[in-house]
Amino acid sequence: MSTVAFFAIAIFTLAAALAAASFSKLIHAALCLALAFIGIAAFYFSLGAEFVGLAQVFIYVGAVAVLIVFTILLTRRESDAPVQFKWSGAVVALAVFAGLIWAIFKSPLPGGAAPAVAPLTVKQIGESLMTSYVWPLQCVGLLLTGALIGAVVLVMDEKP
Amino acid sequence: MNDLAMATTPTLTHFLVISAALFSIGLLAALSRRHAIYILIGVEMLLAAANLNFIAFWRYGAPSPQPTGVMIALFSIAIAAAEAAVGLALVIAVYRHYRTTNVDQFTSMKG
Amino acid sequence: MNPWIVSNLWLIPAIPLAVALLILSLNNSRRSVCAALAVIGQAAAFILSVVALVPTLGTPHYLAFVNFTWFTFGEQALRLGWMLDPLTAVMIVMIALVSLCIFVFSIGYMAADKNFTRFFAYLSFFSAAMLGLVIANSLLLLFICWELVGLASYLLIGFWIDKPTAAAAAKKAFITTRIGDMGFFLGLIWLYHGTGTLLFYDRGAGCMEPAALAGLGPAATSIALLIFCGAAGKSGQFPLHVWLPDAMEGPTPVSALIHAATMVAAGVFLVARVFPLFNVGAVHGVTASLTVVVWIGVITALMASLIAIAQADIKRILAYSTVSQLGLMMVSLGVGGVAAAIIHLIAHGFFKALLFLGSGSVIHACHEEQDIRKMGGLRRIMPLTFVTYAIGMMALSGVPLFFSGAWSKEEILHQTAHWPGGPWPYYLMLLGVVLTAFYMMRQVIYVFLGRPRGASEHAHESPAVMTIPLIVLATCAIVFSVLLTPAWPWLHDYLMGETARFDARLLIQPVLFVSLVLVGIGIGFGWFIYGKREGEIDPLQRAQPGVFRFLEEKMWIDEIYASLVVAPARFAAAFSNFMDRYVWDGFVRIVGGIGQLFGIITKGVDEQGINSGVDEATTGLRGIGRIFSAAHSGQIQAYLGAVAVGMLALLLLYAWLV
Amino acid sequence: MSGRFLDQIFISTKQLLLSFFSGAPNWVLQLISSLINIAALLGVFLSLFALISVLERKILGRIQNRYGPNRVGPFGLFQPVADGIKMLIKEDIVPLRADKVVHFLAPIMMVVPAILALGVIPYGRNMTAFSIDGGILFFFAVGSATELAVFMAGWGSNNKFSMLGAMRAIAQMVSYELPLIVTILPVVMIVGSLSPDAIVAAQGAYWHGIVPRWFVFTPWGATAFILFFVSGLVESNRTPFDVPEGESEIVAGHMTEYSGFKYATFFMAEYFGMFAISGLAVTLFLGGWQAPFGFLQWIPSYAWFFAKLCLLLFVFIWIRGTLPRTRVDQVMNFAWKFMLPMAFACIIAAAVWHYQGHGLRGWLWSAAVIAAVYFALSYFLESRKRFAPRTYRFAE
Repeated sequence: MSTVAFFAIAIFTLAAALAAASFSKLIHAALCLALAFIGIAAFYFSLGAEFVGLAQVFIYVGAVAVLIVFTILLTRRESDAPVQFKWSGAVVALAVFAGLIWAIFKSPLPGGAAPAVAPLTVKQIGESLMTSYVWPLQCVGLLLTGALIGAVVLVMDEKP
Repeated sequence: MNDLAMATTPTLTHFLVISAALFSIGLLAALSRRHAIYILIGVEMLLAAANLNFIAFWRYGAPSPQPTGVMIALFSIAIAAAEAAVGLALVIAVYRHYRTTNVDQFTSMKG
Repeated sequence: MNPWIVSNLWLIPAIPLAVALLILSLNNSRRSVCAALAVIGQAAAFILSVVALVPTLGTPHYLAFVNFTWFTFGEQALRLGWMLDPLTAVMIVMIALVSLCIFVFSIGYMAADKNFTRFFAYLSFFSAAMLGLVIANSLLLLFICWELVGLASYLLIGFWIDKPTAAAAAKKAFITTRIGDMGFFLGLIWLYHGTGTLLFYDRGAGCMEPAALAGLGPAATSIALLIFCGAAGKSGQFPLHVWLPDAMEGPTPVSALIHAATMVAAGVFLVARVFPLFNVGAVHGVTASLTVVVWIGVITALMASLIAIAQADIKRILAYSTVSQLGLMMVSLGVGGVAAAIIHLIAHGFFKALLFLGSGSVIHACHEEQDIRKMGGLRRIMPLTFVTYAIGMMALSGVPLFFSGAWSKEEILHQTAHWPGGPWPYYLMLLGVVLTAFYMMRQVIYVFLGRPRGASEHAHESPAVMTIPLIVLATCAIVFSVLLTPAWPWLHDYLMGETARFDARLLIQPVLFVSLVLVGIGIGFGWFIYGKREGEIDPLQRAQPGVFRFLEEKMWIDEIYASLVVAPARFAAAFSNFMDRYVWDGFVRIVGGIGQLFGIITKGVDEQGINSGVDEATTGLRGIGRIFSAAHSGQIQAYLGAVAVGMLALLLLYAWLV
Repeated sequence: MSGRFLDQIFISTKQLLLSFFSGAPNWVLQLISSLINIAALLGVFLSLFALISVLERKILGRIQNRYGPNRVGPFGLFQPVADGIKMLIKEDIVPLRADKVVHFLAPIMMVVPAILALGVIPYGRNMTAFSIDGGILFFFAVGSATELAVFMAGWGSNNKFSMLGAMRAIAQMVSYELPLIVTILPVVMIVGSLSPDAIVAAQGAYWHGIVPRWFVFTPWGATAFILFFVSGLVESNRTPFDVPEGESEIVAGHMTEYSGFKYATFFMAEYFGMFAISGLAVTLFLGGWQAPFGFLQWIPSYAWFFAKLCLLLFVFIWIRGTLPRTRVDQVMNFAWKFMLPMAFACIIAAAVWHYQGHGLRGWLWSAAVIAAVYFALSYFLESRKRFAPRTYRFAE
């Protein structure tokens, strides 16, 4: 993968993310979030993790973004309120960014291109999920079931 | 930074920087907006940044028989989905109660 | 190698468990579906149990087990397993059969209850736990099932939760057995420490096999006694027996299931299962731990028999009789008669379940009346119940030749008579036999003979769904005796791994005459005293009011506990309260006083000229408090920001250190 | 040999075209190859769209005992051209209070995933536009973006009918996405791959030389196929599940405020979605491009694929001409209470089939599983309040 493609995806992703963080209309922010996730999925593709990329698009764009816009719809009364921006948050975020960058450049990281490895097939992932990672898989299954029931209970009408 | 821009293929550092930037943008969204849904959007971005790191370290680290980084990213995506579902359900429940989604007004827990 | 059933033995408890869960998930209104499910599940378990019995019949000393690793804990692998040997085989068959009868009976008995389905779920759950307990090849698995049995019995005893006495009885049962289980758990941990495994049999490496036992040494006695604590709690032995009679607050099928056939048998079964542990270092079959078992059993058996004489509640009499029979089994275990104890356990399971179900039938017929003084003359009204109840009564009393109870009891007496530890247990047991026959006779006369009184006037025979289990159990109680006679002691030899031979000469034993005489004395005495009973006052009460009151009040053991255990606890609480309120608080006040003193001094200093003195300092403190309180803004973003800043600080610290 | 030539004629043509650029660097070659694929896809499916749109009107006409379009060209076959010209020159109206950007992007967002999804379906031997390992997952990943597009259309129009339609559409699409995905799992399980090519290859042989090994001929496959097809009807908002655009209730749902070419784009996206779902159904259950009988293998593989595709499209149209529209709550209840459990039953049945050795025994066992679940569901869903008054719930 060339640096050009990398920078193209990076600019796309970061721009979408920044837009998601700063657009005043909530619905635009949510749609930009979906775009940013597509960008991240492109990163996964470029890193050779196609399955994760597809899962990312599937789950975030197909499910989470839809959930978010639905929630926006259900809480619509507020969505056109005037923009309130806390600059303290921006300062903290910037400081964290600076700290992270400093830490990245201070730590000894392997340089150069990624080592050449055989592409990761879906079958391999499936086998890993069913052997070494079967317990985490079951736990995640339980967690998702719990989240499903919890979410339904939370938004259920309190009136009988 | 100069040698970064010069490299013909992106290195681990490239991805880490992008991930750090994404993380900070997520933090920005979570910290500086008053609408509860922005916070959730920010948190989703934080998780995505972490996932990007996992994948990058898996790709650039020493080859291992188990695709650990990919697995953790997958589980993390699943957990993020659960988090989004519950979080948004909470937003709706809170909205029904307070008739607002401005987090500055949820102050019942003020010490 | 192993038959199919050995590797699939887990199905036996799993089926009732699955049924229990299924019933719980069903709608409360699907009553017939639930009952059918429970009965089918139990029948399946019974059939599997019989299938499991088959391979053990062929081979003497049959022993098969399946072990597996539950989870690995660092270096330690925690292993569980199930096993099949004659002991397990007869226990599962007995439990499954008795449970099946009780399930069927419950359909009729609980027909009008609004929580019908929940009841069957609990029953199935209980049965699953109990079956799991007896097939366990690991003390840990046994303990898990043991606790599940405890939980199930708690749920079942307190089934009528809106009845305060039932709730109290459930709590009492749970807490009392918990005391014993504490000992059991300690023993379990000690055993694990000593042997490094909790599997009973593991090809020479199990904790009940000679290698491990030899390594235990003197600790074996202590471990055995600790485990016996658990057994005593569950089987209602002397210091911990108090819960069992109170547990009669539950529905009668529950009493039959828990307190007759199965749960109380768990303690006896446990001792039988870990008998090698008790037997470590035996001299002529006598060890310190076994002696304790014997004497606890003797005390329990006699005390319970005596109390039973003066009780008026039909189920309480049976409960105390259960306690006394369990004491008898413990004596048998203690004197080394493991097989005799198990035989009596099984025989007792049949006829005591029969008696309880019979009493349930009576109670049902008398509109939930349990006081035997208000019954009578039911012989003509409920002939089926009467006949089966009489069979149960004779089996329990030990009327010789035709009733299973007689042979098993005789076997125990035989064992006890030859105990090298001393003759007294034997004599006391003989007294116990007399008392048993006596109080059973008293009960039968009160309930079934004479003329109808009070509650029994409008009684009626129970429906078939209730009488058929009675008939099945009564048949078992009689037919079972065929396997027990000394002439052909099939069950005994099967348990001990010998081949039974028929020898008619052995049928007549000296002990037979002894017990015949004793039972005769007991029954005759009962007939003599109660046969022509008139009036409401018990003849014994008229004769010896003091003694009778003592027995009627259960020897004041509950009251003794109240004063010995509960009162000190209350006192300790009051004492702590006193200490807290007056001593420590006074101390705090003194410290506070010193502070105040300083305050006065500083105020003085302040008045001397420093205007920004104490007042300012306290204002400052309040301000600091306000600052800290402001940190708890309730604002989620503030918290998130704090986390981010904290993360940044950690990052910087890390980067600086590296 | 001529059969083989005919079968691979499109591949050969593409190779021929690529050979003109043999000197170019590798990435240029890849780019050109992709462009050829895309052009072919768009060409084929746009023509198919035109054809089907007129055929649908004609078939519906026949069903309703009338002629349908028959004025433009022979048998009215040039009707789509006329329609296209009409759509292009119509005025494009954007509501004043609309969210302009979102309103503009929605039709594009709608049609792009549908076209992308078409890319992973194998149309014939060696004829997959983008042959990737996780093709099925790709299909659904891009397909799930249409929900967002529907929402954008509904929100951007700033119209209550649009919003209602969008909410209905999203609700039913999200609900039916679950059975849709769960029903493909048995196939993926049996084949052991997410790649459409592998799935088609796995359906290649014939039982006893006669019955093709298509998954639709197994009990679980047949059930899964029916469930998949019904879910596909919902996903492409076709009758009887066209609740989101029910004319009599909410004008045209999320498309109310669209006109001219944007409306045509939505229309096209709906048809492309239909093609994609049908194509996937053919790939997963009907053996893809495999011939139904061994002796018919000389007919080119793509012909078989499009024959099957057209058959499914005909069923779509047939259903539209036959069934009335369902109610919103019925659609949702059906998804969660019947479709989803049945889809899970298919998984179990497929596992049973697999472990009983793919033979007659497996066939009977898995049929038994399906039947058991079906009757159990029928029993438990039999509701006593069938004729009770409806209760309404409103979104706030």
